[in-house]
Amino acid sequence: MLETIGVDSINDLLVDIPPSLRLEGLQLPAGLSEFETMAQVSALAARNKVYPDRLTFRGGGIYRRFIPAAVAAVTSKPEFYTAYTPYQAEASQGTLQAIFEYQSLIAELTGMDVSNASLYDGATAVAEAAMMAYVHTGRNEVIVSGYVHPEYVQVLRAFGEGRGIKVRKGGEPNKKTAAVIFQQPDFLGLLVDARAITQAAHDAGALAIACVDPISLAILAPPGEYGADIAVGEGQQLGLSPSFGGPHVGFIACRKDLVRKLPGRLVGVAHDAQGRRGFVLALAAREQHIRREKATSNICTNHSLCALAAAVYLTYMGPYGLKQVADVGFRRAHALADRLKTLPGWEMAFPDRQFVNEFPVRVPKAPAVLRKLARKGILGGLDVSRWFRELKGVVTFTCTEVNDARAIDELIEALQP
Amino acid sequence: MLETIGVDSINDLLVDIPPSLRLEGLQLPAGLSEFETMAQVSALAARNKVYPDRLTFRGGGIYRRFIPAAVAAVTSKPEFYTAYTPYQAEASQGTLQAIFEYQSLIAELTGMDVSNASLYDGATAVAEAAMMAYVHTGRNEVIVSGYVHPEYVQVLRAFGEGRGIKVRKGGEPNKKTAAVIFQQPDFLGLLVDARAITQAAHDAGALAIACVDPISLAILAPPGEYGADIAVGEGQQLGLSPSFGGPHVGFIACRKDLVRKLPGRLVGVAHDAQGRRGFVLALAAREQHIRREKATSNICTNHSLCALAAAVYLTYMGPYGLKQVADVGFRRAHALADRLKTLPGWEMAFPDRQFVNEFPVRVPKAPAVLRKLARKGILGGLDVSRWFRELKGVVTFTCTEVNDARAIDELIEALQP
Amino acid sequence: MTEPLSFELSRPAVDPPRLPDAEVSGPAPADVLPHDVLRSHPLGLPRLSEPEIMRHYSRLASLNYSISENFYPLGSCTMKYNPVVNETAAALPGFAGLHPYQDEDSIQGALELMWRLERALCAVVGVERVTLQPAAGAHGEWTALRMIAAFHHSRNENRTEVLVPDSAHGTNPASAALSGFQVVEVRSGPDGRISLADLESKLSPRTAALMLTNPNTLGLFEREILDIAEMVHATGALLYYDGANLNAFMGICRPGDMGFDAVHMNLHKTFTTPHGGGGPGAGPVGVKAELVPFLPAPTVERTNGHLTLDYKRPQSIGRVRSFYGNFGMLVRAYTYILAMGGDGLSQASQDAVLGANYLRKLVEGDLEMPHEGPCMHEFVASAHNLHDSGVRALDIAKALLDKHFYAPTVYFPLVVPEAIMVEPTETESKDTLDSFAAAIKEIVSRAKTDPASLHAEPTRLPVGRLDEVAAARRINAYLQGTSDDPVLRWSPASDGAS
Amino acid sequence: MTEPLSFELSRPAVDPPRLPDAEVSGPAPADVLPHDVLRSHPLGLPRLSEPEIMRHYSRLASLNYSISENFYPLGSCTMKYNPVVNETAAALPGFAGLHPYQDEDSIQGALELMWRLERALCAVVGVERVTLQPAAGAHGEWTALRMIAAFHHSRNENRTEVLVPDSAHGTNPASAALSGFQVVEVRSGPDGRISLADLESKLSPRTAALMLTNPNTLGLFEREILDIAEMVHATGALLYYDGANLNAFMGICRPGDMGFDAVHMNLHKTFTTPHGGGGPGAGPVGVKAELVPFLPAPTVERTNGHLTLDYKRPQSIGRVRSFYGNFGMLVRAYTYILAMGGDGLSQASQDAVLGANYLRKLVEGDLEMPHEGPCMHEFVASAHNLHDSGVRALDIAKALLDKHFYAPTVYFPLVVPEAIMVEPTETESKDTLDSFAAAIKEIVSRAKTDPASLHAEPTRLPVGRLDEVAAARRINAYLQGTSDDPVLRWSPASDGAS
Ligand SMILES: Cc1ncc(COP(=O)(O)O)c(C=O)c1O
Ligand SMILES: Cc1ncc(COP(=O)(O)O)c(C=O)c1O
Repeated sequence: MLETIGVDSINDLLVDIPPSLRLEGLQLPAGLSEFETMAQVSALAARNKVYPDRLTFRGGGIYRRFIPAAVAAVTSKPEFYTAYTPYQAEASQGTLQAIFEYQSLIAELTGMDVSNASLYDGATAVAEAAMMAYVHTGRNEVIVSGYVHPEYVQVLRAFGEGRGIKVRKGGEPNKKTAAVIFQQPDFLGLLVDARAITQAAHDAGALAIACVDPISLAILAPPGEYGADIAVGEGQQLGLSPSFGGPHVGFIACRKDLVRKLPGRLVGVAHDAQGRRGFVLALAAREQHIRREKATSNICTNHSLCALAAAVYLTYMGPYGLKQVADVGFRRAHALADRLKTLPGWEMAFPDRQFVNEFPVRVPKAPAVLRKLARKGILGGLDVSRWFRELKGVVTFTCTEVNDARAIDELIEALQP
Repeated sequence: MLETIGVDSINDLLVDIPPSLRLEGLQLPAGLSEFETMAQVSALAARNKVYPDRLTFRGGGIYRRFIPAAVAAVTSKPEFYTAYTPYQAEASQGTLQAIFEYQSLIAELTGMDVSNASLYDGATAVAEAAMMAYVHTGRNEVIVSGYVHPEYVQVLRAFGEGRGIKVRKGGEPNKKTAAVIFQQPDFLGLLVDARAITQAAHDAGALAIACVDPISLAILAPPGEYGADIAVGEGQQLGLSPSFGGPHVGFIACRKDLVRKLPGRLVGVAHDAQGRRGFVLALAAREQHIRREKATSNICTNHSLCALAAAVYLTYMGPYGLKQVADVGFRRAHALADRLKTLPGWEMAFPDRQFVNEFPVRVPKAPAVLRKLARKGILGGLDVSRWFRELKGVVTFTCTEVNDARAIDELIEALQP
Repeated sequence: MTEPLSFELSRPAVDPPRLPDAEVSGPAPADVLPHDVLRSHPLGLPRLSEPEIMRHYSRLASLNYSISENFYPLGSCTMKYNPVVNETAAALPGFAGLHPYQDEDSIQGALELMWRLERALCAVVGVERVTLQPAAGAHGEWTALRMIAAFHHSRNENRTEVLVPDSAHGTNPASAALSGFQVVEVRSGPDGRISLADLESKLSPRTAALMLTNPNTLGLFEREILDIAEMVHATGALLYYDGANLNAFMGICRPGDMGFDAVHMNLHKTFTTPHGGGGPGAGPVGVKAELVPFLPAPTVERTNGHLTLDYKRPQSIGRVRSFYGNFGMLVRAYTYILAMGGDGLSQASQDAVLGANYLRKLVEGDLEMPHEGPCMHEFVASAHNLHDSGVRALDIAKALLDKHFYAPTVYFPLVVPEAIMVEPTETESKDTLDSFAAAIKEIVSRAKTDPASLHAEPTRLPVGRLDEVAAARRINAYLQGTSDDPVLRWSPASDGAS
Repeated sequence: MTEPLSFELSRPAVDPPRLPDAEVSGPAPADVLPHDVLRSHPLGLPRLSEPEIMRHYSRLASLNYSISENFYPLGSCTMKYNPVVNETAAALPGFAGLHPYQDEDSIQGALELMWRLERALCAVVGVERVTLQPAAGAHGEWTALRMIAAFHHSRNENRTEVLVPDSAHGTNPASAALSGFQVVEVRSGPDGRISLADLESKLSPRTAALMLTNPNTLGLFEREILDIAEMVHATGALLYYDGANLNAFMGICRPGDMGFDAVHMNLHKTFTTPHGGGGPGAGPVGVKAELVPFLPAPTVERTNGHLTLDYKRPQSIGRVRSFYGNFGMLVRAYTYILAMGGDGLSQASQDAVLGANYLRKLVEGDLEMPHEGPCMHEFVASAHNLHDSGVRALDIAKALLDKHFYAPTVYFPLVVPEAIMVEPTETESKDTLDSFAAAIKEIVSRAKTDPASLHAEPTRLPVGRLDEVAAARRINAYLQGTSDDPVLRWSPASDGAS
């Protein structure tokens, strides 16, 4: 090859690099065989403790759920996972149609008009939605109402700072308010009055941004039903393993009139000269590669493969399967709550509030209790006082279809003094 | 659908079944969700103790080897693993070509003219080879020379009984002998004089059947080089996990003039009307579906997918990779032998014999020693006295590229009194 | 697009894969082994990089049809959907990493699975015990016949014949012959069932067994099975069940109740272990009490929850396979049975029968139906009605390939001329059956208007109809020494065998 | 063959999947929740059986091109082979099953991996620390710019402008704008490098940073990088490195040594984490010492072998993503780095440069080369020479698809008319490059003889050229309320959106 190029060595191709910059090589160990590589990586994996699904009662944004084997069987197809963003539509119909189906599924689930192709995670989805509201309303304050996931709020703040968007915790919307952001169920698992919050936002001329748990939407009114303008959320529960927090997928869907402000990819229907249906990247004029500094967002690579997983998951479940999964979590969490509150000194932190499958309990000596559970191989609830000083001793527990009745018994037994 | 058929119920389609035979259902538990199914199956898996690769020094026909991730990436493609035997050649070129490549690789490795498409395992491969010799020579005695895998010999006996073939252990071939069967290296790991055995068989007008370790053939003279007539063996080491003994793959390859007596599938080159090359099942007139009771064997479903794994493995390794793997096992086994024989009371069982990467040691209180290793998480050698009374206290140890130098140190440490 | 062989893609410039070093100071082979023990010919394996290997096999994969992408109505093969969870289960490290010669207390989970699978299979077919050793259906047949031989032998009876219907699968006579029996063929009657008169005339004190599948390979239930069993047993012979067609009646009836003494099952058919392009499968054999002493060793026994491998079986026919059978396939089948449950398996068979009868109805106007229905889980049609057009069953098969359907089994069973044997299975939807029927209709109508176009098919696949006759001629030339091209393997001489 | 949508394949007859029962006596939602909190519209998800789902997605998969099957010379995207072992590593239960809110002592392996990956990335790019939080390149750019803003702010400097070359990727100006900066464009000179004169004129006390990639998007090394760095630093601004092109010079030189203060890396380009059809990726950002205080929290710290998450970072810009980034992608990248080692990474870059120059040489007779070589890991050609034939870069792209090659990046960078940006990567063989060059040659020669045929391509794919303009018109109609067909999603109204 060097001969064809007409040079003697690779160095002749590197002539533009100032000699003072040239290295002798990298300060890294020499390469390993695949066997040795896996041995090292496996040794690291073995230094983590993974709790069994059924004995995991901790949520806080990442949940253990049954993942059908079909999901990995699809996402592990090299044709999907080793393709690039579908720039050449005709050679990328597999990815494009899968995203189109994902968009349709998310729109259906949230009751909104249009979903985008995916965002990085729930946190950046909240931030992007706030950005949309900022641009749409021309106002630069967003209100975070109630217990929204603290890390989402942190990301929102970081995003907001760049654009000069103020993030206010609580309070009534007013004419400076671009949007009111709330989480349903909230970070503690409690239901908020989504209708009232939405109404109040609209009354102030602000948008209502609902951050929702996708599985709960098989039970709860979706944002579209109570008039929210933008629905966002974290899609991890839709067929993705916890994986220490990522990669998962942020979803965002909105009303028709906000579509031009949506961040990221959008796939739409198109046809060829013979009238055959196909799918293409659509409304690209919103995006960075066309609009550059005027784009709605800077996002380029997003989370397609995770969106594919979510699409397979939702298609596997279908309407009745998703309802079943949501119902089972609901029933089990309520049964668990009933038993936990009978433990000496334990009480529901917000006894008047409703919940779906995660709920806050006030626990005497919470850190010690959780350590004790860990020793018994149980990943107990999440101590939320870490983020909220006012919630000292409050621990949220979650149940899904993976926590069978015996697992609940085991938890209760392990908690006996 | 019932309406189209013109019946009222499924029962109307079952009218030919005598009513006395009809069941109310099966005496089996009701079905489970995929999640519960996996929970139960995983619980069973968890009741097995799996020793780490590196601390497994037991062989005896099943070996721990490095399996490139590429192997499973290929064999887990549904296009391969959910296809049937390639009856319709034009729609099965993937499988057919892969088998053709496998046949070519095995022929190359063994130095024989032609390999078949696969057999069930090493044991049935030995038995099928004996059957070929019986038909070819018209003689009904086979000699098993030296330490051939005892389970292979058992299977050979069971096969032989049907056809009236006598299996003799040891002794000189004579004019009743259809074949002399030997294993190289033998069951204990020792090298036999393959040339001399082959010569003696030929001198008596018998065939020489060599049962070989495929990886050793990167080092050792292959059967084709010393004139064996049929080469057989177990292909587990070519990219297949131990899996409690199966499924793996038996290979069989032979000289040109025996090809018509080969059992099982054979793939050959063919062309279409446009001259394009393709692959088809060939010489089917040997097989049961054409020849019925006159077939060379009854085999139908064989071990295609395992043959595919072996093909990917051998292609991944290439000539130098396979040599490297064989060399590493050789060096480590010799280093281990040198250290084991210095342990008090330990000695090489056959100090004058050569070996490749498995070798027999005489071990004081062998069962107790092996139990002690097991307690320390090490799968020590194989106590072969279970099969051979004369080998009381003899344990075979094996090393491959998975047993790194530190693992060998750990073994030696664990053996200190 | 066809794909070059790996040997043709090989490039000397490719580096070998990175592999561990010896790390120890042991000698190299050439240091200690005598020269004549060492390989002298260079090892001619291809040299490809990992990316090239993956692309090569990806392209090969794309040349296949499979149940994961295509309707695969291969009669007698039960190509039903293979649930992906089976694969997840078999890959669990607790199974995949298990050495067969570990101590018993470290393999309790594996033995328990085998024991439970054995119990479940006993319940499905109605037998006393099951051996899980045989690796495939044919292997199971042979194993069962060896047991039957041992049984007669133990009673000092010299029975040398095995009766096999003319509609039987080729493995049946082959297995019988391999087991040392003479094969005597029994004819089918005009209704597609075994002729009782012919059976009567063939039964004798020499008869060791009758091998039968039910429903038979025509997809028809042997209505007189109870009479047949009585006749066979009356002569002192045993009745053997070829379980390839078990998918027809799980939960509906059981071979054991019909009088069968030995039964093989194809886990790769009825119990959804994947076919792998021609295996591996698993062919367990179930037996009634009288055959239990002859089961291959070891069996799995369970006492007080502790599982053991029992090698002490003095009357055993011995061992039919190394280790304990195709354990990985046993895991898959057990996973399937757990997920389906008794209810699911019964439903599966009912749906299989429903689908077959539905499809039969849809195509009965297009193809000849040599036997009256209803059928069970499959049916055999005939292209004999197209004889005048010159269109044969093979042409229909190839034309179906062009329509993205795999072809039914053709020319089997041998008792039906131009046989087209269709087994849709329960995992196909009505839509799929409808579109398959529509394809048949189109092809049959084309047989009448444009038969030549059918002889030319397939045209949409990577290769057209391959000339097996010419291939056989070239193989002959090689075997007879008149050509250097081995045809059955790549060789540099044949320049890519092209 | 196109494939119906899952919604169109939906059948009401399909049973829902078997799922666990509640097993406990907790109340149902409707028992306790007020009516208006409950969903009232039925959930319109499709209903397919598992076999149907698997077939559907198998068929969709077969409509894609991917690096696993096709040469994918997408400039700027570094579509190199993704080793399968990466996937095995990320799927290890010890990683995949880990909850992000477990106690620190139960996640030491994960933190250790992150720590080691950070050290390795520091070594490759020459920086002090790296944050692994950003989920992609653009996210990393924005994260870095937030840090740069915080840096200037901490020094009480009010710097409002970010300079971006006209050849920059669209994410650069977008990220700058999102971070609150004004974007000022810097022009490229005739040699394809940034114009120092123009840079000089744009630099000012308002300048917060210059964003640069090197080699730039034309594949050319910015020869005067040391001067540029000096100029930028002299005004008090910082230098930002867009690491999309890092594959050009691992082990050859380092952005840190060139004077870059912040660097993002695309693990999904340089470090072989798969692209997933558009993500997930990972966009870690490395910084020099002066920016370390501003890194997102938490960072991973290691003391005496014990690893902790450090949240106490008072000057931190905060958090840019939930949890700790795309951990699964970090596992893959770390696995790759371990396997390659320092030697392997250096070799990779050298091979990438070699391949790009070789391919450039092969096609330089067919396409215009707007800039002189040598190039680094990619090159930008132009189809401008075909202008008279009416053939455009897009036509060449589509014609390549018909030849089973994915197309290069076209119309980027914007500074080259009819740009065709080719990045072959080091994992392609010479044979592949040769056949790609032959394809280009054939297409270009056809441009001269039969340009119309090129406008009609692709013709061998499941669909022909799709009309994006008409699609946009239909979307507009929907958004403006003059049509009910949402175009951007399936709806029953649009009857399958067909
Ligand atoms: C009726 C019948 N019997 C026996 C067999 C043999 O089974 P196997 O291929 O598993 O050996 C088959 C399979 O093709 C069959 O269809
Ligand atoms: C030069 C350049 N910069 C930045 C990016 C953005 O990276 P990402 O897509 O990961 O956000 C890309 C990727 O397309 C690129 O090519």
